[in-house]
Amino acid sequence: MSLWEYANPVRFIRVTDRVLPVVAASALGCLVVGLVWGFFFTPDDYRQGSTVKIIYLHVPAALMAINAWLMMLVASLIWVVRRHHVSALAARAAAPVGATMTVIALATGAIWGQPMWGTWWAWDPRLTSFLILFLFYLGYMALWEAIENDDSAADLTSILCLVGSVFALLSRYAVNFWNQGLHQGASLSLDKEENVADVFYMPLLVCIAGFVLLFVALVFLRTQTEIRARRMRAILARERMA
Amino acid sequence: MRALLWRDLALAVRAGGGFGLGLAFFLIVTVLVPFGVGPETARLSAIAPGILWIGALLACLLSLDRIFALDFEDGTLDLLATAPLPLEGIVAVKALAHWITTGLPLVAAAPALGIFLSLPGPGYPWLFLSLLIGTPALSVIGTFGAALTVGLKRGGLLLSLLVLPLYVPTLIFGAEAARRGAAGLPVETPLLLLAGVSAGALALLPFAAAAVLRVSLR
Amino acid sequence: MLELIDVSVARGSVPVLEGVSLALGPGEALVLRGPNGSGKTTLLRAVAGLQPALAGRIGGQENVAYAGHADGLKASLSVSENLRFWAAAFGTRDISTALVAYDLSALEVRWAGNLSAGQKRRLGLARLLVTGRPVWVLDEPTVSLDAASVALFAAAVRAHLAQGGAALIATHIDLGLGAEVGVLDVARHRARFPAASGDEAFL
Amino acid sequence: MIPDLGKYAGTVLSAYGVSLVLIVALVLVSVWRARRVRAALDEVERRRKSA
Repeated sequence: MSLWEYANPVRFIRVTDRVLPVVAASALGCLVVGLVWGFFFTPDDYRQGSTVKIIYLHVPAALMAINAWLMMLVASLIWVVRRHHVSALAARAAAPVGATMTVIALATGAIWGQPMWGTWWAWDPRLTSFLILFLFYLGYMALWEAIENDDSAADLTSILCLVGSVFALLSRYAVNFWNQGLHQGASLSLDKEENVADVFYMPLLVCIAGFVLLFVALVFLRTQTEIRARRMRAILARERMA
Repeated sequence: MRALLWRDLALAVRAGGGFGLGLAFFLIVTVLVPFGVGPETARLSAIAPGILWIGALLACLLSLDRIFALDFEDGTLDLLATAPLPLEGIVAVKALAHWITTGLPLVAAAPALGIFLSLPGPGYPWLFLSLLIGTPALSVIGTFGAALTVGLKRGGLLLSLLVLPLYVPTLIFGAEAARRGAAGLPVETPLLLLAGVSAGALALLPFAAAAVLRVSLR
Repeated sequence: MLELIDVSVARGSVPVLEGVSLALGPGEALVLRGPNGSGKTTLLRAVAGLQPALAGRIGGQENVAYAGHADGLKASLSVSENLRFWAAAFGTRDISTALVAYDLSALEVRWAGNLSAGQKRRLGLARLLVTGRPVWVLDEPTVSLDAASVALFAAAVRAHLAQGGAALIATHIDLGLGAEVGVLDVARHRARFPAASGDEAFL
Repeated sequence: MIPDLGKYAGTVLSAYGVSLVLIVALVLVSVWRARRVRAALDEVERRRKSA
């Protein structure tokens, strides 16, 4: 109850403890509403039949897979510049969530692709990019696990995240160059003309909101866990020295 | 700096330096491919550029952990870090030494190995050129990965996991250039993009690797 | 030439020493003492600039020539090649003085891998002479040296001090450097229980 | 109750199944680890206070 009381990790835990139930509940609410709406109350697409219902999982998961990496990039930058411990731990906490989202996007994509394109997997630029993104997540998490000293791990993973982002972007263009694909264009864009039809649009937005809230809730919870684990390691290390 | 380069080169070619291991590995991988995919000339010549690029990439990967690990174990890295040389320069020289001892022999050997895989005639110069442009990027990206994993237990496997995704753009542009060259198509675009990747990696990654090395040493 | 003001150092995020202040001028030497694990190596690494100090200021880092537990020798290079490399890395040329001072002239063409442990250590210490740096920071320099070699080392340190150099040495044995050499017992600077550290925010 | 999914029923249901299983597993693992770490830290804190 001394330094700990005033240090930032404590404030983070105190604030998120208050916010977490609200975020988690609204995430659950949005997901249930969006998925039920999408699954039961939207028509089939005239070309894709009922498979269009997969969009309510596929698109939000794919969005979060990328946004999770962007969040890690921002958090890594904050750690490198401001050396804010919570930031480094939040990046660590977000990585498994992002990796899971990538797997969901890939799995639903494969399941969707099978009847539509007649194949589970094609080396289409988008699919390939997500596979590469998944490899980046794996490397990032493995590096965190491998380094014993927490501050060194934060430094090294941050730099990996920065360099990795550049190379991930580069890979995206390289893959585009390498193979023009089967995948349809962006499902969502500001240009309304190109969007998916309105009947699918509203439940999709609700699902995206649900995935975003789910991500936030999970990152809050996991960051709390990382802070506590770090505090425990610090105390135990101190006891061993004493 | 020059002394460091000479020393690294001398260490690589002397007993126990591991010079030539990468080359032997490249040879064996190339020779194994026909056993895996069958001996038909048409099939082999279609995949030859890609196989040669992947073989070179793996051979390069094989020797990455030696870049810093040996110097770390015997304390040389600590002493180098206290020397009046910028760590960025040390990293760049290490990458250059790795390229001269590993990348350059691979570049030279690749056309010869192309014969085994029935690489089409017009492909040889482009394969050579794309490897010549691309392998420096492989070395410097690998040096960054080696700096990340220096001093870690089981660093070798982790190193592969970290470096291979970073190799994707280089591999795509390099193999694409070689493939288009072998098919008699224009190769300017992929070659230019490959050169861009190499130049960018050479310009920026030594700084990242030096930053990483400072953290790893403390 | 070397000045530490209120320096704290940590090993693996756990602070081990705090409030260390010292100053070395030309011709001065200081011996660090303290039990194993008390933080001597950590302090010396911080002085050499290999790890950041938690707090305090270290001045004169650019004057430091550091010698740790490992000698940084390459087994497949000869004695003179090893020395010449370090001379080049520190921007000097002459290695003959160092070879003579540590009685290595006869071994000049021998591969470092074929030297005995004591001979390797002597070669590692000879490296200090080719750096041309005035402040020697030495971590247990006499490990695996026999009595004659210790005498060589002590003579080299005395000569270095006489030429206006300085030395900060962590050692357990008496080097016979004379009465004017100060002794700093690091045990008195041991970090108190809740102190500032890398994990400060978490404690 | 279940809408008519036509010939793609298996496809749609397996996509939902896989995704929900993954999400639920991620949530459960996160919550389980949060509880475990929290309990362990409380234990350490108590020991520290009593010592």
